Amino acid sequence: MTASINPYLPILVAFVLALLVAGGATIASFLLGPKKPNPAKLDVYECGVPAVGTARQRLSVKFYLTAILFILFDIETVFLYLWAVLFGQLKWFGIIEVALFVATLVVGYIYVLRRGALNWD
Amino acid sequence: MLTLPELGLYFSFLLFLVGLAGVMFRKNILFMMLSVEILLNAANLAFVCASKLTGTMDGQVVMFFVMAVAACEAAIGLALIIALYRTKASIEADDLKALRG
Amino acid sequence: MNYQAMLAAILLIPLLGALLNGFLLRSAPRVVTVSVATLAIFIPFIFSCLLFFGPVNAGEVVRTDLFNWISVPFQGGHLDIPFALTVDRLSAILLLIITGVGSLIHLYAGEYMSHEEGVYRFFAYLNLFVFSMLSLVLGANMVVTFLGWEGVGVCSYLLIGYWYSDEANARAGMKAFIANRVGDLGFLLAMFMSVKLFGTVDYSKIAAALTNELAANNAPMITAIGLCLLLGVTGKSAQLPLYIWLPDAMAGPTPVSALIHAATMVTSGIYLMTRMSFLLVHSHTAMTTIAVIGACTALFAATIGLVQNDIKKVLAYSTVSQLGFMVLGCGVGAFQFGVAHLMTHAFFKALLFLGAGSVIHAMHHEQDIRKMGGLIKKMPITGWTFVIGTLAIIGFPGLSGFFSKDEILYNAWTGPFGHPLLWALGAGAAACTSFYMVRLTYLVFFGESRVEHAHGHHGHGHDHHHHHEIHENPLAMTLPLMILALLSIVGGYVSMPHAIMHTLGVHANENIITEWLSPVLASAKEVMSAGHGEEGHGSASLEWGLMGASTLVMLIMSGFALSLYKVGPKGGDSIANAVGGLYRLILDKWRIDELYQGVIIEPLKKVGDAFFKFGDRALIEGIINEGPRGIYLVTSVLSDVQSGLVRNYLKVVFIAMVALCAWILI
Amino acid sequence: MNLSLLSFIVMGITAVLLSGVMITRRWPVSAAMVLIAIMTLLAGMFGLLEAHFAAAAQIIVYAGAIMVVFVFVIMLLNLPPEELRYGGVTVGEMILIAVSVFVAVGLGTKVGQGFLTTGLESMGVAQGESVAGGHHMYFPASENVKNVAASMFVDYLWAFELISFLIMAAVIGAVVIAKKRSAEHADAA
Amino acid sequence: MEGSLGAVAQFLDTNIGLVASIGKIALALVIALQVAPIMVWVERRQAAFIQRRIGPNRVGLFGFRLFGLGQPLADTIKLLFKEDFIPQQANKFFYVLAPILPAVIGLVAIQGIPLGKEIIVAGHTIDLQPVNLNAGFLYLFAMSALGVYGVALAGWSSNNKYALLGGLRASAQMISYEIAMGLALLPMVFIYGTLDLQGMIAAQSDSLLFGFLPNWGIFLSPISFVLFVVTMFAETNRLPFDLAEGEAELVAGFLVEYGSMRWSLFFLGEYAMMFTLSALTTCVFLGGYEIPWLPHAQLVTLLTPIFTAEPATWVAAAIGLGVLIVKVAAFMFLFVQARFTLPRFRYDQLMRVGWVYMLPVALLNLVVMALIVGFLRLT
Repeated sequence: MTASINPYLPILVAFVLALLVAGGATIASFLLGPKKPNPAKLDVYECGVPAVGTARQRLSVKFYLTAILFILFDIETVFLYLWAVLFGQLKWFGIIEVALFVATLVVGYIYVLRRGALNWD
Repeated sequence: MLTLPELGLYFSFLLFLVGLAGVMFRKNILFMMLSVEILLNAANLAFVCASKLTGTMDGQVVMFFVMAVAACEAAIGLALIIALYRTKASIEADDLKALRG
Repeated sequence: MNYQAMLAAILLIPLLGALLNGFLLRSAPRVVTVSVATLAIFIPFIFSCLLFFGPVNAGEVVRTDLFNWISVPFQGGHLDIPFALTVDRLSAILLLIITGVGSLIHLYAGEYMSHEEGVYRFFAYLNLFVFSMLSLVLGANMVVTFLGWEGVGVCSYLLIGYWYSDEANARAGMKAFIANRVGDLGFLLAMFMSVKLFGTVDYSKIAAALTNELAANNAPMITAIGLCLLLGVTGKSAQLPLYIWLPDAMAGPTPVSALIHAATMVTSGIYLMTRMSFLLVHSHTAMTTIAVIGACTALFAATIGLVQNDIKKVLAYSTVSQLGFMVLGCGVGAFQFGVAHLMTHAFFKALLFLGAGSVIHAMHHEQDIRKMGGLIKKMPITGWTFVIGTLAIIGFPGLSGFFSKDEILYNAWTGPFGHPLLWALGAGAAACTSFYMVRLTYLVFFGESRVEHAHGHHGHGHDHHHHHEIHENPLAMTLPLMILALLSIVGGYVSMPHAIMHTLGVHANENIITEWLSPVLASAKEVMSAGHGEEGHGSASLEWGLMGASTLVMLIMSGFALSLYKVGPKGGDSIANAVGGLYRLILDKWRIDELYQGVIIEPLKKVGDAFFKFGDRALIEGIINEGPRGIYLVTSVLSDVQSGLVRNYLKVVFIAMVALCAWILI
Repeated sequence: MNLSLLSFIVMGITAVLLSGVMITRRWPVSAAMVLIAIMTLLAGMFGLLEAHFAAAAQIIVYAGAIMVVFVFVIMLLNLPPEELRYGGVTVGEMILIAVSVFVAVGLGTKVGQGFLTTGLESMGVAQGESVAGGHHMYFPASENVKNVAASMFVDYLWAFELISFLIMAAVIGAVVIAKKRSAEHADAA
Repeated sequence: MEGSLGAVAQFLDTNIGLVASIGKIALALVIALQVAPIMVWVERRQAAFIQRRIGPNRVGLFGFRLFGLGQPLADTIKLLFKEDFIPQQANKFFYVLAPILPAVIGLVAIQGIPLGKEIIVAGHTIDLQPVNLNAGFLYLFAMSALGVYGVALAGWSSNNKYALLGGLRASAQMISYEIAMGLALLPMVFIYGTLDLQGMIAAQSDSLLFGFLPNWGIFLSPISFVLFVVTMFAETNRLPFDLAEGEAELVAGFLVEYGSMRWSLFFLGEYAMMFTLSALTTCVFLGGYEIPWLPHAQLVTLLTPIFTAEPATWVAAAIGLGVLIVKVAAFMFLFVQARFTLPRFRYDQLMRVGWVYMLPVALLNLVVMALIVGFLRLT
């Protein structure tokens, strides 16, 4: 007899336990540690010199472009996983189908590459 | 009798309502887009519930398509937000009515 | 072997070649472009041979349905038009011609175009043309054929205007396109009428549906379909009155003239008539009209050819004239000899054009025969193959043209729709053909050299050989010539006349082409023999007699031409002066272009002007200028709805959703 | 009431409440984080509905990819917290809200009676009848991933191929829009 | 007394699934929690050996030095008693939340690893994978995908330029390599035909390749293995991909404003993730808990005469766990070795490697493997 429970239940249990561990460590450190704050300690760390300007400034758009490409290829990967589990049943039909799918995305990828969106310099 | 898919459909209705309220009452495009994500998630939940309700895979497959569309929407929408913020230094929806009739 | 797949491959490989050359290999070296293009025709040629000697030879009809193309509800049922390909004995012949002659011409063109920049465009068009031509020939229904029919028109337009920077070339392309459109209208109408009458456009289904009874009950409709098809044929196959585009089409590169405007595209009309023969023979009117138009075109074009001085123009009018022969053959009910002549003509006319191209290439784009002469010493292969081509086209006994032309002429007299008058017209055309072809050959290749050595610097500044020594072209150009010459010699034996067959002791009922095409033409034969009691009213003696007559005429006219032009191109001046007015009329091509200009184009322009004045200016601009005021009134109300605020738009979504759910509740 | 139904209800209610929290946040980062939590909860709900692959994809794609882009954009633009304007609700909007609350309550009671399940049966919608038609599931119900794959790659073949074009267009579009004037802003990093 | 014992037995019998599951989770948690301190010590010792130093070797237990194995314990105690302050400019809530996220995710992710095949207790067969979903190891990917937020949030909430840039760089790097990671494992999915790690391990042990090699994924698709190991380094922000926290350029990246226990929670998460991904590699490419040339079933049959039926499965499971840990330890060694051997990439090089080399290579590998497997299996 196989002991069966809902497969998602262990995740919940693990989550609660992990939260206990991580939260417990945080709280324990909060309770156990000394409390001697001073302005220099609480100030922004900027290699010892007084902080110049704020951290709230706009950053390069390249991070965004990277993230964009990431979601689109992530979607692709997820679709491909679907195909991979059914590789044996879909046979060459599936391979061709996926080849077309990937080829289309490669076109987009080549465009991005040519456009220099991935050049971090 | 209370069943999971039916309850799920109801939750998806509620989520949709809240999301729609978010899109309607927030003035910031970023928040509007986040609310749109709620709408899409509500739709996904409805699809998965329908899939369970009818015992077919159609709902789940369509859910993947919705997901892909959502990804594209987020990509283009956020690109627009960045472009807008650059040119107008504002992403308030009310400032953008160039298409006013 | 999977013949269905092979059939699809035959069609698709040239398309692939066109796409490769057109999109991917734009910057590839010339060698790659040419090899891809040639292979894209040669591989289908191999497949065609396999099909030809395999299932087609065994009498099978190979058919493949690629996908369902058009599906519409029609007359209570469904009109399904699949993208279906089929190859039977008729299309197999054309298949071999298109791919076989096509590969030779591709090979030749690779060399011929060696001085051009960006030839990928040329070869992409050429491959696309072959694709279109193949879908014309292989289509199992009229719609697929029409696709090819339009496709070859487009490719022809693109290739005529290949050197589009020259306005004359662009105009020639447009002229061809417009003349073809008129013909295509006929084809379209024929297609619509057959859908109406038979509920299908599939050839085999039409053939099955067309019973004698149906034909008798719908005689006007059948005649109308036949005449509309004829209109299509006159457009594509350059018959009276739409032939005018073909001579101008010689503006394109010579390989194009050889492939499209001599060997393949212009013969598609013959193919179509043969394909629809089972229908045409039901209408006496249509058949007679076809025969008369064919005979008149043959003679008419031949007369123009007599006086032309441009080597390609002569060949162009010769093509029109030979096409007239084929149409005549079809019109008198001898479809198989129309096809036979199509085949032999494809060989020798391609040979002649390629030979002419070889000369033009060697002469650095000089086309005037008055500036040539004596070239046979410098270009022996080109010269002698050209001579063989000439002998074939004028019907020298034993060569291919002799057999196919004589069979057509014999049937023009004796065939089911034949008449001695038609024979007379044809014989006259043959006589003219002998004259102008011998004139052409002699002036170009024999006699004194009239080549001007001074002319050589236009357009070839980058060439570093300063004296333009005329010499034989490389093997890539002469090899096709030799192969075609061989085919021009032996190609005619498929239609060997009865009389000769009996003399030679060949004991077959029919000659090869008749035997080969008998499955295709069976129903047409049946109708014709039913309508006329006995098939043909000829005899061996009549056949011998006609043969002798045409040979005699040929010899006389050739001799006449030789004697006249022995002294050079001025040899014909005495006769020209004697009939002054007529000469100038013929030289101006019977002033048909001017006639069209005056009778059709100018009035059309006037109508256009009128439409512009009253339609565009008054009506449309009036609406445009006045309309907005009304629209403005409406929109000023509506625009308040469109606030430009996403929020307000979303409220509509909100209301709709809540309403939907409320509806579920109730 | 079994454990999965209970957890489903708890997750659903939490998700709805969190979505309410989300739309009233002032900081975009907070809103995004709450949204990630909502998506994770939804993934759990998918799991309980036995849509295992959907659950995994929900986390991988939505929570792990789409939201990353949101977070990136929020951090890139470093938007200040937004002042909420609650005064903007008009009478019409009040009516809308009232109606929707009414409808929501009404639907809730109906769902409590299980009207959909019985309704579907009475409408004659058979279990396991694919909308796209043709394809029959040939894997046991426990093989959720294979079933989804079979449906997608057989029934929804064209949609699948079209999605690739959509994604390609989105890639190109996003790069074009976002990178347009980056030459002038290259020093912003 | 006997009645209450019977009640406990009854409860255990009916809820064996729940109890066993909690037991498995606890086991995995213990392993994950041990990894971080031990690895810190290993890194320091190994670094010392590489650099010809001695390293921490003093702290021992009860007067025994044990090569300084007491060091981790001392470190933990030190960290616990350090001052725990929140910089005033920081966003308090997210500043506190940020380190908890990676730790929790790391500890939850490790539950997806099969620690052994199965044990039989009182007639109940217990699968030794704490979380065994239908979607298989996509669970691990999902968890790894969520790992980005801890880093990004830490960077953002610290409200420090270095931290923000470091956090964004680290998250951009993680997502960039996630694609190649997913694509690298795709061929393995269609080679084994399953997403289930237990199934993959079974497929690797049931036959021999060419008659003598274990049928491991590393031999079936070596390029996938190389790709995966490289992306694994990048995913966990380890050298040579650690420039998000590069000391020279960004002081310590997103960690700059963190100290005491919060700081160590990041490392707890990082090491747990390292362990998880190493174990995933082991399961997919190196046969998991299986001893090469000795499938689990055979091992159990070998052990049965010695230990009788049920305990034999326990012993076999313990051996399997040991084998798994040995294989993972080899990877951990590789991690540390790489850290002190390879120089760090420049950021543009790093992104370039990810997008311009890894991704196309992964796609190409996918195509080639699809064709090879297609020809071998489908023709």
